Amino acid sequence: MKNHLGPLAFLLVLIAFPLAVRDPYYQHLMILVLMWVAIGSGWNLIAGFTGQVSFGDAAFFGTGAYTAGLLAHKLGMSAWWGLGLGGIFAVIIAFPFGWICFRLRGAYFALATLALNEVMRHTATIWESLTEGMVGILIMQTFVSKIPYYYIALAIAVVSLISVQVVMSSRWGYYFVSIREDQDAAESIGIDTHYYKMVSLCLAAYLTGLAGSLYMNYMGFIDPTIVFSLHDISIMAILVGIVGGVGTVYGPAVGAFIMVAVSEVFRTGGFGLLEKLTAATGSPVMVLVTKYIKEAHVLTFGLLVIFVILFLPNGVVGGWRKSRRSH
Amino acid sequence: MAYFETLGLVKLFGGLAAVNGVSFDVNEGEICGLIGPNGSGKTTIFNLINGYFPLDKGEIYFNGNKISGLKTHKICREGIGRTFQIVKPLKRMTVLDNVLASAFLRSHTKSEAVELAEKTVSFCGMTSLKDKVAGSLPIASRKRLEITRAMATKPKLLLLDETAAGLNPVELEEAIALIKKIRDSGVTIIIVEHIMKVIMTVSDRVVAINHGMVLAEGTPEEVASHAGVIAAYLGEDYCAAG
Amino acid sequence: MKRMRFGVVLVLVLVPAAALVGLNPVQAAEEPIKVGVVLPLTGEQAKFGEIEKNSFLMGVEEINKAGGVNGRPIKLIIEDDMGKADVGRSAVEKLISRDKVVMLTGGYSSSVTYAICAVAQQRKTPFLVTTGSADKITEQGWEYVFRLNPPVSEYPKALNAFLQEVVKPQTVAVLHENTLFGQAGSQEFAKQCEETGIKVIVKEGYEHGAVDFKPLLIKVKAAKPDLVYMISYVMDAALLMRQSKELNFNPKLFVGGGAGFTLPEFVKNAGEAAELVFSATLWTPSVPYPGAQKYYDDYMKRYGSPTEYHGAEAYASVYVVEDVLKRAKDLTPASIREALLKTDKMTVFGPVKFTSYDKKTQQNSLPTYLVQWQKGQLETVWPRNVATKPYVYPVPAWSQR
Amino acid sequence: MEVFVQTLVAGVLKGGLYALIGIGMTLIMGVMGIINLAHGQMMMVAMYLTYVLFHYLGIDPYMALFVSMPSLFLLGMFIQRFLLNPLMKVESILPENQVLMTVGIAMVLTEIARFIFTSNYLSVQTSYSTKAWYVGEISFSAALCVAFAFAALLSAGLFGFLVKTDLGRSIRAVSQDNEAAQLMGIDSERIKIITMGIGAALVAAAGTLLLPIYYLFPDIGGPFTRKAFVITILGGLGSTVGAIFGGVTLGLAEAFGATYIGMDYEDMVGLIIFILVLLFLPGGFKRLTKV
Repeated sequence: MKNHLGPLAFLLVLIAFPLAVRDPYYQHLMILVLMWVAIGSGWNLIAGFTGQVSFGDAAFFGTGAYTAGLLAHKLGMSAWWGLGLGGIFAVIIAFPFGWICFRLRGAYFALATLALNEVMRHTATIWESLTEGMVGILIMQTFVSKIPYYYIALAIAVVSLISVQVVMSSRWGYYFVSIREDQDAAESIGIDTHYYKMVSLCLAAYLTGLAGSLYMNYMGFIDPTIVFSLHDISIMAILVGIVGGVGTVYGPAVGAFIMVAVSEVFRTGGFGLLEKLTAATGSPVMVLVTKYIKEAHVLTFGLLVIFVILFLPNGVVGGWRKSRRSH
Repeated sequence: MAYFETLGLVKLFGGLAAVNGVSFDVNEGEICGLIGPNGSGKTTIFNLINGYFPLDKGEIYFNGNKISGLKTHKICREGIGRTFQIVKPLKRMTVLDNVLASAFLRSHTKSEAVELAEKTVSFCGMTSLKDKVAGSLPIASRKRLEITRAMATKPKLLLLDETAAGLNPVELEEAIALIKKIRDSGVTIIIVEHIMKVIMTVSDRVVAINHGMVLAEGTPEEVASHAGVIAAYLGEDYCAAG
Repeated sequence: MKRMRFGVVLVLVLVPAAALVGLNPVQAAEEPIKVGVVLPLTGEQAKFGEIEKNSFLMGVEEINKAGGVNGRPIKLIIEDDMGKADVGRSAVEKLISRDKVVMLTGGYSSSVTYAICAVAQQRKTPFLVTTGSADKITEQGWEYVFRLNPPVSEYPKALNAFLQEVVKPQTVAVLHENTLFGQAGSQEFAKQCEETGIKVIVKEGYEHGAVDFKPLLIKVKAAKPDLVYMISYVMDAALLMRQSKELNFNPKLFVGGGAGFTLPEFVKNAGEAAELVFSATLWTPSVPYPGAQKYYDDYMKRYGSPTEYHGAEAYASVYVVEDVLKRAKDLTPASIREALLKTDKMTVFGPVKFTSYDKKTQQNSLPTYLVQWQKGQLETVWPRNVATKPYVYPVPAWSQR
Repeated sequence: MEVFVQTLVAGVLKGGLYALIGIGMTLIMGVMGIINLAHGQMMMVAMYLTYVLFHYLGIDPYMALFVSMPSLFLLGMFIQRFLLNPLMKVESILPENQVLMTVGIAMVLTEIARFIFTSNYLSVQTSYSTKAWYVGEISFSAALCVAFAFAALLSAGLFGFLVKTDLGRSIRAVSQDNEAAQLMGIDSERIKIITMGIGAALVAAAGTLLLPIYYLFPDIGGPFTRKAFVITILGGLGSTVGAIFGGVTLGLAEAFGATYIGMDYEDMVGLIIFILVLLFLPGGFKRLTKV
């Protein structure tokens, strides 16, 4: 129980956050962070814990988003139903895919997920009669205030973390990690590796699909290039997982915060802090630095990614075993 | 029908027969040694029994059931555990977690599994190492971990693949003791081993393999004095000269 | 290792915290009026974002040199949306909350524009949409959203008149890029064709950036359409024309449906294959609006590369912003909105006036033109009253051009 | 019939270009066992080099090969030496760390290009950019024919290099069994550095040959990276001849898909073939031809 005190305290802080910080800008950033916690947890489950690296999380994310969007657009239902169904539809995509593709190992599986990502994006683009193609799906947002979205996102993030925590301390968790560590050994001790990889993938797809539905509801507009984006969703999910900590329960939470917050810090030049400093000091070096960071924030960010992979290969939060010392 | 029985196992690799019509029986409760020179197909036979490779021909029966054609994990569920010649520890997990992962197979709840794992760890004499990370263990402990992990699946038949290779004399004695202890607990064992001392001391019966075929079968003494076996190990010339 | 992690955490906590604490806006006497601009400056749409950014900066510099808004300069705060809706939303939240801009403009891709619109409406901050062209954006009844450019469905207006009066084609092939612009535009065009009795025999999309259009063109050629209508951006457009010429494909006419066919880069890349190609367009430097050509020349001089209609939209936007801020009785959202509603301003992009029609509200409406490449020059050929040259039709086969 | 033949020609010629893009990747994936997601971006760097040489120094793209290939060779070596090799020494849970590193490299290369050249479309117009040869009604694009010939030449050369020279044999040894090769005294780190260099130089050739008939902007790399790994999987890892087969197969599949199904489906056809090959022909065409 002692282990849970820290997270509980942190949860209380998060619950109080929108009441303390009224600025919608920061609330918006936190909603994104919480959404990425769910996606990152999903990725971490299949890749970090089970060792089956996925480059195609966007396939599930997009399915969740489109489920919510199409429910509203085609059936006139509330897009909030998507929160219930988005994850399920993502699983419906994940299931046959995993069934067929889990005979592939390592990088080959990763490539297959990448292909799934692209196939889904093309399908959503071409199938105009269903998805409206690139015209996209537009729904009216339910709330003006960000606070309801914040709490829904928080609930999803907490559910993700708790389910990962629960799964990982159960039989499934041990099986997942065994598969990651050595698939042959896992088979030889009676683990149906194909089946448990499927379980892991479907759980991951569910969480990712859930996040996708949240995105649709919160942003109100989607098109195939946004939600099936290889770069902005799939790779971002991997970065969240890796930066935070591969195979750790709270890693994706840290990763999500870093990826969203740091990229925003770079994008805005430290929320405008750099410009203030430049104006205050008037030093030409600062002018140069500010100009560089403002114009090349993606470059800076890319350098950060390289740095993290080189020097923190298992992310900011350490490896699985460390968090299991308490046993 | 014997407790464990293989009938005409054949495995081809790219047209070459690695195992070519191997049939042998193992009786309940005995230790059966599998010997043969390098490349004679012993490990391949294990991989066939264990379902790691699909059989090209032949059948395997265990405890009255046909197990050939089943998936590896099903075969384990049937009660056949194995160790690997090249050890495959779950590196980033502790010794106890390694064992726990396999103890789940015969447990309904986690607490049951933990209990079984602790019991197995202490049975195999690894209690002092149980919180060590598997990747950090020396080779002898890794080999022992292989056995411990296999034992946690409560096997009726255990396949040991070169568990004694690379051990020093003290560790060797410990390993032999452990194997005997496992046999005494009621587990049937098939053991592949290079070190003759181990085979001769623990085996009740020995099957000699060469070129993927059974060369001789019998008590350790019978097989050791079999002309063909000596020839296979030491070369035709030695045999002719002798 | 542990110390490193601590360091990382420290940085992560301190930077946002410092940002939160230290940044209250400083009040000054001749304080500039802040206007937020959201554009894609990185990512795949960055090319257009850059053109718009440059045009915005050029425009605002001219305005401020001429005295700004009643003596106060305009300060544009340009934010990068990276082409992502969620980042666009972050950007606009920041502009409103932290920078306290009085109004917003910009918005390139429809997805980002939509995200900005939703926030602008919620936070009651007037937003002048520069580019985002999805029809739905002005169909939501948002009172704080105004759009300068026409919606995508209205682009082929001039072409229709030309087809009915002059060409009278029986069959048409429609090729389009799989983007919002391509898909929505081709649907609208196909619908209009069906209504006027022109048969659409091929309608096909392609992924932007294809290397080889020959398989598509071979098929279209075999179908023998009278007219080929293509919604493509500049480099795809050039490749399409080049490869049509290579395949000796001779329909009665080729018409481009996007801005792609009117750019200097198009004629440079397509070479002879550009000759006598028509295009429907909203804007070229030769449109009959005051300052259009001058804007084009100034841009070329200043940035060394050609601008196009997105740039003109941006340049026009900043002048509309100036006009609106001058007329607004104060800088509250309500007054700015009032002023926007009463806008009637001639810009390089055409007359700007926000009206409501069909389902749309606060939408600017602009005439469209038909242009044709003649001897390497882009000539406006339709409507007749503004034509700089008569159109060349029928178009001779490639071998005789 | 004309439609069929012209589609065939278009597919094969485009396939040649694809092969050129794929050869470098097949070598890198074969030897290093990693998916190089910066492959297209390296091609982009070569294209910018070619552009600069043409635009400022008036050097013909075909001559620019002599600059772009060595330059990218150095860039590839640099990346391997300082960014990828160090990763092999750090203990990490997922071997895919290297793949992620290439994602980071791709980001950095793209943004550096944007920083220097902005996002404008750039192109190189040569006399042969629009040239085509005709056989009856069927057209053959000159630049694509050259690219095809070059692809065949390079892959034959590379094949010879891998089979005949000591260095080539070492590369093959590392690709077959890294640990065994190290035991035999091969400095596998050095081999990997060289292999990455060669892979980069090969994709540089593709970029330089593509530029006259295509165009250039910083984000051009992504789609070509994806094509490259499809080709590699089709052809089989590490197989130069396989890359030609893979490239031509992809070219043909795309062309026939575009003509007979729809240009919408061009990419989809390639991806579906890719998944089918992954599943039913692991090892790609290499396994059928045994080359």
